[in-house]
Amino acid sequence: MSKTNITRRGLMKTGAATGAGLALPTIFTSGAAAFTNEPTGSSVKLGFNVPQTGPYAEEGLDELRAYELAVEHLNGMGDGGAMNTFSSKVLEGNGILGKKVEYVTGDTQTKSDAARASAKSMIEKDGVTMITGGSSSGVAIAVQGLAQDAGIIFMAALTHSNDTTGKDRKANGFRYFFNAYMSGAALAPVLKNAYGSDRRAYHLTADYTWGWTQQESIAAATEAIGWETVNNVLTPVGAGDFSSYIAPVLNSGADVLVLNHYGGDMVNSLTQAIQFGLKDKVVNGKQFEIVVPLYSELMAAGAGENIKGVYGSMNWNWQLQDPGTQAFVKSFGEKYGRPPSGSAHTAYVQTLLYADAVTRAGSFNPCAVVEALEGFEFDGLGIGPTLYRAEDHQAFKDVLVMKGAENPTTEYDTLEIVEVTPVEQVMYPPDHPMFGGPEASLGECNDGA
Amino acid sequence: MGILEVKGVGKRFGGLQALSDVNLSVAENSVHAIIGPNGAGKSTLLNCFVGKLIPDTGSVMFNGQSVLGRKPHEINQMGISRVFQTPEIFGDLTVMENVMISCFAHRDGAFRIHPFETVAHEADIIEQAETMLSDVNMLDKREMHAASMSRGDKRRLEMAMCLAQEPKLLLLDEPTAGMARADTNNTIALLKEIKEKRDITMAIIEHDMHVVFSLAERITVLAQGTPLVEDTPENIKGHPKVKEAYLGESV
Amino acid sequence: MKFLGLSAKDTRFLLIVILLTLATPIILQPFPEGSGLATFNAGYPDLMQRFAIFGIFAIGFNILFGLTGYLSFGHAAFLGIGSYTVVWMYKLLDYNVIWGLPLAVVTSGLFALLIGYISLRRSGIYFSILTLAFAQMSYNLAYSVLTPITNGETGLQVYSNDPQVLISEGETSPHFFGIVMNESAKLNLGDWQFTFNNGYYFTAIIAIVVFYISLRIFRSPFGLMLRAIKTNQTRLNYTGINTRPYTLAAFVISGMYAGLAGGLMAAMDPLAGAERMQWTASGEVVLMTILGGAGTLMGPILGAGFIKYFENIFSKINDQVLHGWFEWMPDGLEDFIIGLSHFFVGKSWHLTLGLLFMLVVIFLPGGLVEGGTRIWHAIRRDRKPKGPDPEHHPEHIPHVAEKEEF
Amino acid sequence: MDAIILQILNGLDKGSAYALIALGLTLIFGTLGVVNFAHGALFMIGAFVAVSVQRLLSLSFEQIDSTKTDFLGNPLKVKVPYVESWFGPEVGATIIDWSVPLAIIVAIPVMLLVGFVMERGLIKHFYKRPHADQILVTFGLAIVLQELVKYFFGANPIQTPAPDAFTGSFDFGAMIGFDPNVIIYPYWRLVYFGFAAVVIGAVFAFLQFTTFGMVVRAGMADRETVGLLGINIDRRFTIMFGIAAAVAGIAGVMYAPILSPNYHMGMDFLVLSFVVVVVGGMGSLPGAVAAGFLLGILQSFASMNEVKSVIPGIDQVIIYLVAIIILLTRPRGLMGRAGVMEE
Repeated sequence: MSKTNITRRGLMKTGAATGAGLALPTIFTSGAAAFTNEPTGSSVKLGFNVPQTGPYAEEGLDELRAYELAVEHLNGMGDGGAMNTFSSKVLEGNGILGKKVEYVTGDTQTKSDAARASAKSMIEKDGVTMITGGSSSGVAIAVQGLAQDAGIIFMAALTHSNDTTGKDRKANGFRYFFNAYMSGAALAPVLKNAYGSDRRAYHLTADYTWGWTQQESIAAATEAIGWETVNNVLTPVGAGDFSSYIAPVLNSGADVLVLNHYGGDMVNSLTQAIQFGLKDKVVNGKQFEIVVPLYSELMAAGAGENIKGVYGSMNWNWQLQDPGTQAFVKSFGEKYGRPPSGSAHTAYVQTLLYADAVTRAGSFNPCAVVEALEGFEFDGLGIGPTLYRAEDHQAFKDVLVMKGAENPTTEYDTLEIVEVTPVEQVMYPPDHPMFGGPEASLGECNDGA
Repeated sequence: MGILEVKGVGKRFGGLQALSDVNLSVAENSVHAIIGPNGAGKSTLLNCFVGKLIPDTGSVMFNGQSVLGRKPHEINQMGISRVFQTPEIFGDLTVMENVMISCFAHRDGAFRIHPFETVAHEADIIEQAETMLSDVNMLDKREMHAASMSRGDKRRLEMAMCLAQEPKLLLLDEPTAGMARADTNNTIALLKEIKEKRDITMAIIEHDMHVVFSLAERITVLAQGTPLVEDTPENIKGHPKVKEAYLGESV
Repeated sequence: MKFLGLSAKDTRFLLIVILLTLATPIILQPFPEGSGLATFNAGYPDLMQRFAIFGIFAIGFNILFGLTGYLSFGHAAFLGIGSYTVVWMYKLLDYNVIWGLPLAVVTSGLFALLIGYISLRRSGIYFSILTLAFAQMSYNLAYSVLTPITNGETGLQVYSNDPQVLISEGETSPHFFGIVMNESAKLNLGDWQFTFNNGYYFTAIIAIVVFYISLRIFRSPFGLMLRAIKTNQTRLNYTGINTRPYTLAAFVISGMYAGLAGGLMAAMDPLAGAERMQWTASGEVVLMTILGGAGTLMGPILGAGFIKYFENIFSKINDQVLHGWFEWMPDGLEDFIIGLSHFFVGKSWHLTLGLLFMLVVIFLPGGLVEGGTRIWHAIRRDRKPKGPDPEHHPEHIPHVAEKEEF
Repeated sequence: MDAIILQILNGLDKGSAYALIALGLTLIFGTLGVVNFAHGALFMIGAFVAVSVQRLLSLSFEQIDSTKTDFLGNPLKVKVPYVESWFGPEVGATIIDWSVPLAIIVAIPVMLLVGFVMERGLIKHFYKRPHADQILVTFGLAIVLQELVKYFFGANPIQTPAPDAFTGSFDFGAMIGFDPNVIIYPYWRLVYFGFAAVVIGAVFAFLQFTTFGMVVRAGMADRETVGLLGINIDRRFTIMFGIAAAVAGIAGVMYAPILSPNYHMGMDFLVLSFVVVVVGGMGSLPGAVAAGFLLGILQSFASMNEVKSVIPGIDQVIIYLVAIIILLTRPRGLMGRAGVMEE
């Protein structure tokens, strides 16, 4: 604080003096709370900040389902789900550190402003110790910054941009979801096997930070296997009709189209590319192919038949066969009658991981939680052994390469797992140039005291 | 030399020659009426005086200065006020506010930003506006909402607004159009009173011969965009050409 | 009782507004903590700040739209410009808001001058679309091409490698000469907890000042001219008034209010997102003004509070909260009520807002203030049936949709 | 050259959509004097009529297939659409496949009805109200409509494919002498363009050659006079509202295969269609159509790499830039009448 700063205590005195006729100074909260929103009662509140309106509302809804399930499991209701398979065994189903878990929800509207407003209300009004959620990188980064300033923990859910744990990484923020670099690293070898190393790729990229980082990552990874990047065209977000961007692709000499789009944009650009008959064409003597680097179940449902045979990557999928996945899918499926999406999985896991870290640390103090999570290695929550790297708070684990199924039997298995890319292949140094280089730093953990 | 000198004015709308070679001189402190059958070009001519239309040919001089090419508010600031056929007032404001706007426009000119003065503290303006309202016998209606008044009252208000600017020339576009006989007579009386009280020139476009002959000192008869004759009321009454073109049908 | 050049009635009005504003942290916290209805409490810093900030935005917008009738659909652009200016000052100088806020007013004023000068060449819907076009261009560019200046989707924020040439030790968040915006004092009275936040009071004092300015503008000859523009531009032109500079002045003033509001947003929370320039944000202030009552002094502020309240409170009502309220009911009925509530709260809060827009405009034409006044008069008339109406309230005059002009 | 032809084709298609929405909007404005912010929602409802028809035709019963298991390990329930069991798998599949064109037949009466209900129930009470009130109430209605759709259909875009016969594209370039694969154009977009041309033509013919249309046009020009003639203009205006709703609705139905319907697509189109209407000139039908195509084609040109590399981001702002330039050079848009909505 600067020298002229009025200290918290000083301010309270002033406040008390003005209100002296009405109240005694003692009724003001003592500044004694050790950290922001220290839970003092018999319960602890978590904030689930997801999009409930706007284009990603469906993702938000599925995340919310998973959060509610996680709270149930933490409080000892239900079958415990993946808590039973989790390698760390400190969670006992009695809440967190014996405090019952309660939660508040908010609507991010997929806008940084609204997300920050909602998160602030959770911190200021409801007194949460941790916020989780998000379905866009801009929102995740904005809320992560807020959590850092306010002194609470942010467990990011769906955010794929390199920046979240790259140049915008924060000590109080953790990301379980994979990122654009990992997508590229996982996809490239599979693409090489499937389409050969002599390919010319044309990128259509959503014109904002996530799109750019993904395009950069995919281009770098595919160029490393010998592909040539013919062109990269930036498309406006929410363009709706992509025809004028798709039409020139064939004439450019490219034989692969990479769609760096997400959500509705991806559904539309893929559908329209198929309508233009791109996949039926033969260019340079090769079958024309389309790649969608980042997949989600909801996008796959939106794109319907068009995703058949199209490669992409995912953080997790319910079709995995490990015990953690099976336990989670079983309890989610029994509660909601449908398999969970990848974002639901991240939401669930992040909540358990936070509860576990608090329990191991024996404190809700954010700095203690950060310490407990940094370098934490665990297993049993789906997709195998995972490391929360201390340098950038990114989780490292295997990455799934997916493909649109040719003959899906239900609406839920429209994507099939082609390969589980081992974690070594998607590793990168924390000071990688795509992640802010050596300048990027987590800063100090902030407990708000 | 009249206060308003119109020379050789012509105006064309597409295929229609609305005005051609109009010459007119309105003497200072006189009441000059312009009459003519429907479509004779009376309103077009008036619009050429106030800056709403720019004639294709000719000149319009007011007080020795050309008005052509000037915007309506500039011409108004030169000293020409206009009363419309349908009263144009500020319907959402009170009667008093209507008149005060004119007083401000007269005192402060076309634009002056004065956000930190208070209307209620402008004693001079208030006094002036009240005088104007009492001149038209509307002081008792000062707080009324202008749009809710009768048409006759709206007309009187509009006159008060025009007079508040102390114009040299008052243009009246059919001031009694659509009025009942009694209202018409009141308006005539009001105009006479105004004329008596101050030095003002009036140019009236009118359909109602009763009004014209009660007020006008000189009359110009317009037919098919050209002045037919210009003379005193007495002479106009008996003029054969006028009878043929106009009076025969309506009087 | 008169002061600052106001009439006795206005002074009373201003004093009430000041009192309400200062007591907001108490008024908005009517329910005890932990009770089921605590969800409806709005007395936490972020929302109170938003009430004040959007109040300022709407007050300014009202000077343009409420007085002159010119409906701008692009005022969010100035909000964004104000925010970006303030965050840039954080990045370049330090976290003291004293550098950014005045500059935010100036830059948004300059942009308003430029955009207003061009847009005011047209009137009616053509003017609206021109302002919309400018704002949408600003938004689209800020979101993508101008990312080096605006940090695009993420929003402009301070990074540790920013110059911050004036920064002093330990300065980590916005402050006004050491009064740190996000610090609060809390007062516990029984089960009630009241939060007195520095940022809120900073915004509230500015809001009172700009409200006073708007009151003065309403009562000034300038304000009278602006109202005259709304009711009859033709007459005004023939009364010797050049309307363009008046509308431009109103446009610039309201743009500066918007810039101030945007600057304050960044002063409360040092991040400026591009979405605050989007057409929906411009539309929001239009809705606030109309909902509260365009052209009335208090209306826009009420409208702003109304919309922000729904956005922040209703969106947070989830199943857990609903169960808390209705658990005393028999199971079947509880499920039914909760199922029904899903239409209106939580993820469906937009629906409630939409319905309320419709209800207000259908049953309270002229907005909340007009409606409230009418109800008030109806009650008073009941009490003393023969008492004359002391303030004249005009009946509604239908707009003339088409007015022929050459 | 080839690139320009290509973008003109794409522009025509975008333009068709803009023109169809703008046509209804300007029709409502011209006849009723109402600023309808719910018009985008009508387009959206049309698209969801297509979704509903597809869903209805695909209504299924469940058959247990014990050879397979679902995600929880239970025997798999396979869904069999009723139409497939009634008419046999092939005919049934064809019916489902043709659900979008079939939806047109459903959409016309549904949208007419929606239009009538909206006009009689709500809009008619706002004829004499200020435009601000009209904006607020129709905006509120738009929100309510889209939230209801979201409640029942979810927020995710829903795939609504065109019939198999129209999927894929044809090589337009090869037909007119260019190299193959240079100018390709999807069949469905050709269908859409043709459809738009027919609808626009029909609306104009209806207004031009029927007595009903003449009265409406007279009403657009001077409502009071027509009212004085003793003609019941109100009933005709109700019908016009229905027609405008139907035009927006079937535009939405046919657009569903191009743009997978989602609940907020109406809002996305709303702003754009207002820009189109105003650039065309408030209340001018030919203006709206001309502006729709003009903006569609210019937007396509601005999306070309050659253009974007010179002026980055031009494709994001071109529509607004053109709108500003047109409104500054032509005060009332391309074909607007004086005095309309200028107060």
